[in-house]
Amino acid sequence: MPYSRTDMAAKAAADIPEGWVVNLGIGMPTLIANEVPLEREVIFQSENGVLGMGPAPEQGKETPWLINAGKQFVTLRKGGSFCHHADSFSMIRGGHIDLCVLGGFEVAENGDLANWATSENDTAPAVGGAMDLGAGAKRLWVVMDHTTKDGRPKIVEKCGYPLTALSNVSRVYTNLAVLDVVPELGFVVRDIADGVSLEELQAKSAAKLHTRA
Amino acid sequence: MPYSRTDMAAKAAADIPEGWVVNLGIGMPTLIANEVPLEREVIFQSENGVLGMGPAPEQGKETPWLINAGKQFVTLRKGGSFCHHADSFSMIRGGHIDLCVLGGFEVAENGDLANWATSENDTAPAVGGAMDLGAGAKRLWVVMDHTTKDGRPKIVEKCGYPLTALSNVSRVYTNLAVLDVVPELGFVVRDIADGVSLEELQAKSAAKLHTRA
Amino acid sequence: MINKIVNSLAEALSGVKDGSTVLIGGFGSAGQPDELIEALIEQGAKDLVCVANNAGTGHVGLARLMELGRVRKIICSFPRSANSVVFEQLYREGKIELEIVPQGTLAERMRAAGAGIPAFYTATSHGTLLARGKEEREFEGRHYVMERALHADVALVEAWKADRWGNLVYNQSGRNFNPVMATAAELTIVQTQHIVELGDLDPEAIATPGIYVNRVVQVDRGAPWAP
Amino acid sequence: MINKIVNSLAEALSGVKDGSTVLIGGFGSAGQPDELIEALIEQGAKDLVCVANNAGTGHVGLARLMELGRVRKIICSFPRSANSVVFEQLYREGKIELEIVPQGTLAERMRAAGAGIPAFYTATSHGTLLARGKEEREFEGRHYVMERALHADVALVEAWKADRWGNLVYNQSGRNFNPVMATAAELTIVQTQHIVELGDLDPEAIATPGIYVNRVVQVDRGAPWAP
Repeated sequence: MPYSRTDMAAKAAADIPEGWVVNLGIGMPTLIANEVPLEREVIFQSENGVLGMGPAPEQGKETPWLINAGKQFVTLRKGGSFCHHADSFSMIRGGHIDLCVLGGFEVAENGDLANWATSENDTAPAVGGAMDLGAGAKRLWVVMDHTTKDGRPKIVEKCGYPLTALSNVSRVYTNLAVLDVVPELGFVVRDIADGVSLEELQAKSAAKLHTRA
Repeated sequence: MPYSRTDMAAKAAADIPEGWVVNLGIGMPTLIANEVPLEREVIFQSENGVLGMGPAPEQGKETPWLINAGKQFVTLRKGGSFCHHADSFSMIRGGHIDLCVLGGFEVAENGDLANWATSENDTAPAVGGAMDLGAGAKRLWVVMDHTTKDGRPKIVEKCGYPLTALSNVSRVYTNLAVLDVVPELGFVVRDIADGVSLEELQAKSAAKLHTRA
Repeated sequence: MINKIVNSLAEALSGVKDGSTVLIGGFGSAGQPDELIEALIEQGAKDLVCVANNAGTGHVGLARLMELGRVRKIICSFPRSANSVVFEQLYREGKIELEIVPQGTLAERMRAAGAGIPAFYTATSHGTLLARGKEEREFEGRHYVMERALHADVALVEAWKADRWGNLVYNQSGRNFNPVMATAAELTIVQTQHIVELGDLDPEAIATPGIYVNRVVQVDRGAPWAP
Repeated sequence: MINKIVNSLAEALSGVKDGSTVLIGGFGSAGQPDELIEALIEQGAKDLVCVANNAGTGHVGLARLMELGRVRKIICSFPRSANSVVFEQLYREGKIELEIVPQGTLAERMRAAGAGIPAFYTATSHGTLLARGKEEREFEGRHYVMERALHADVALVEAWKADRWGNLVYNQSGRNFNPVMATAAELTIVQTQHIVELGDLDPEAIATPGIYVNRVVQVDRGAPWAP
């Protein structure tokens, strides 16, 4: 049975140790925060100058001046702080973010990520902070479905879509498996959903999947 | 009679309008602050992250954590603020300081300033923030004696000492005169101390002095 | 007495010229200087280059300015939002230029403009479409792209509190691009919810010192729950 | 629970290796991490490259470290102070290397290191002795010098208040180089006068967020009149 979105978020969350500073991309990655218990102190950063985000506010307690990069209302936990955009991206681009988790269109076996434009002729693609995060975070993980809605593999030998960042993805959480991306080797299966065979997983991937010896 | 140090500071101070942000170099330029009345709001900046310095503190009220670039105790006036060194030098290097007043070894008729090293072989000359201020402030004035103690002119055609900043000095206050430095022309006498003749001033200068028509 | 406070939005926007590059603070609706944008629409300047994180939504604010044909070019990181209908139509029709800049590079280019740095190198966008035509260079085995400072004529900023010297503090994530933009423009115009006495802002907490601010106008954004 | 607070100066300095580049905060005696410097002297690391605004005064602190022959090179803007006797003698005898950097360039080089910028251009020092051997380049008719990021192994920082996440505020002009240095080092070690509970620091006024801090040690600098 494939992992649900919550399963995928929970799997990624379980791999985040206390003390890491983590930036979660908009969409599916955002769900990860809900799966990290507050007592495990993980510091969530948002590009718009928020360090130390807490859970969503109670209804009626939202403030329009406190949002995350996905423009959702958030809270600040004790120990959190605000800064301006250049300082916020200094954290990101200077290599001070332990982990960034992004969504993806494709991940290649060399760690390339495509997640911002669907073709070279895409009119007005929106990059946001994805290229900064892709190039700057200490670790880059991707959370995405294993294939597109019409069944095309998103795990590929070489990205067909325009790249976001080169060679930086080190792990992918999909609805079928968790894959490491190992330099000089490629995708290595780390975990696989119950009832999904390695053959099926390989068939739904457009790059060779390795298994640990 | 030559201007005293206080006269020189007062002359420079009189030329600073309300609202300017001003950085004063260590030594003689620092005296200028005393000659600007508090009700004329001039905002004094110090390289070490102090914007809006007030007068020296009363005796016994000094705090070692509040000093200027010359390491003298200062105060902060209402409206003042603190920032870190990179932000402070962004103000300076980004062209946001209306005026910087530095001391000088030599000023040349093209506006070059030498004020940090006495020869190319100077062992361990100390530059501090002089080159940043010289290149970055909107206006650069110099306050210095007209000649060295042994009578050598400091107003010159071309600096002999290593340069601090190129072509940026626009006015010089000396103990004998106030000189403008005009592009394509050179030194123009703006004011001259009582009892000092133009001939004497020219004799004590190693560059042509012009007078206003 | 230094007094940067002006009495009306019209006065705040006076003198903005056709052809200006205008920085617009805010991220989402947080820290967005809505009243100043409306006042810019009133003011009439056209042929503008607008710099903002997004390309406007709905038919108000920046989107309205574009719809009126007053924006020649937009420089932003994320042009396609949920409701960026005006931009998308103008862009399809070839009636507006677009420069997409990674969000961090956008912030850093303005920071560089404010700090006297004409150009810098960054790893962001290396090897991507957005690095096309840009100088690349290797430092210690890693590849970087050269990016240029982004200077502007005008910055529109939303602050939470201001004093007559133009010192500013912001409200939580309303800070975002605002302090950076304030440093990069010739004329920085601020709308603030509160005006306080000189000396009332904590000197350790002033996020934008008045040195970067030219005009301040008070507007009521009506948010009783905010600090 | 994240807890960056350590119980002794020895613990704070543990593991500093020979050959390290060490950033030392402070301007004059304001914001200078005196106790951490003493602890570094105790700790024993040698062959150090020290980066500070000055080159030490008297025979204490950084000057003492140099006098003990532990400093291979000093990078600073103002080596010759009123009482920089140790440095001057070592330098005359050829026993210490010196790199003089304009003060703003020094700050910006460390800021660049912290911000992922390997190199940038500045007008400062163009046409002077300090630009010798550096790449120059013209942008829009003005001349600039290329400067490189200055990374370090260790930063020694003096703060006023800190919490267990390593969030810091400074005391007035004691801020100076400290926040910039905190961003540029692999290991940032902080001495603070006060340790406060998490949540006690104003989130709008935190000058160094804990992301840049590894270890915090409390020391009493005895200044009852300070805030």
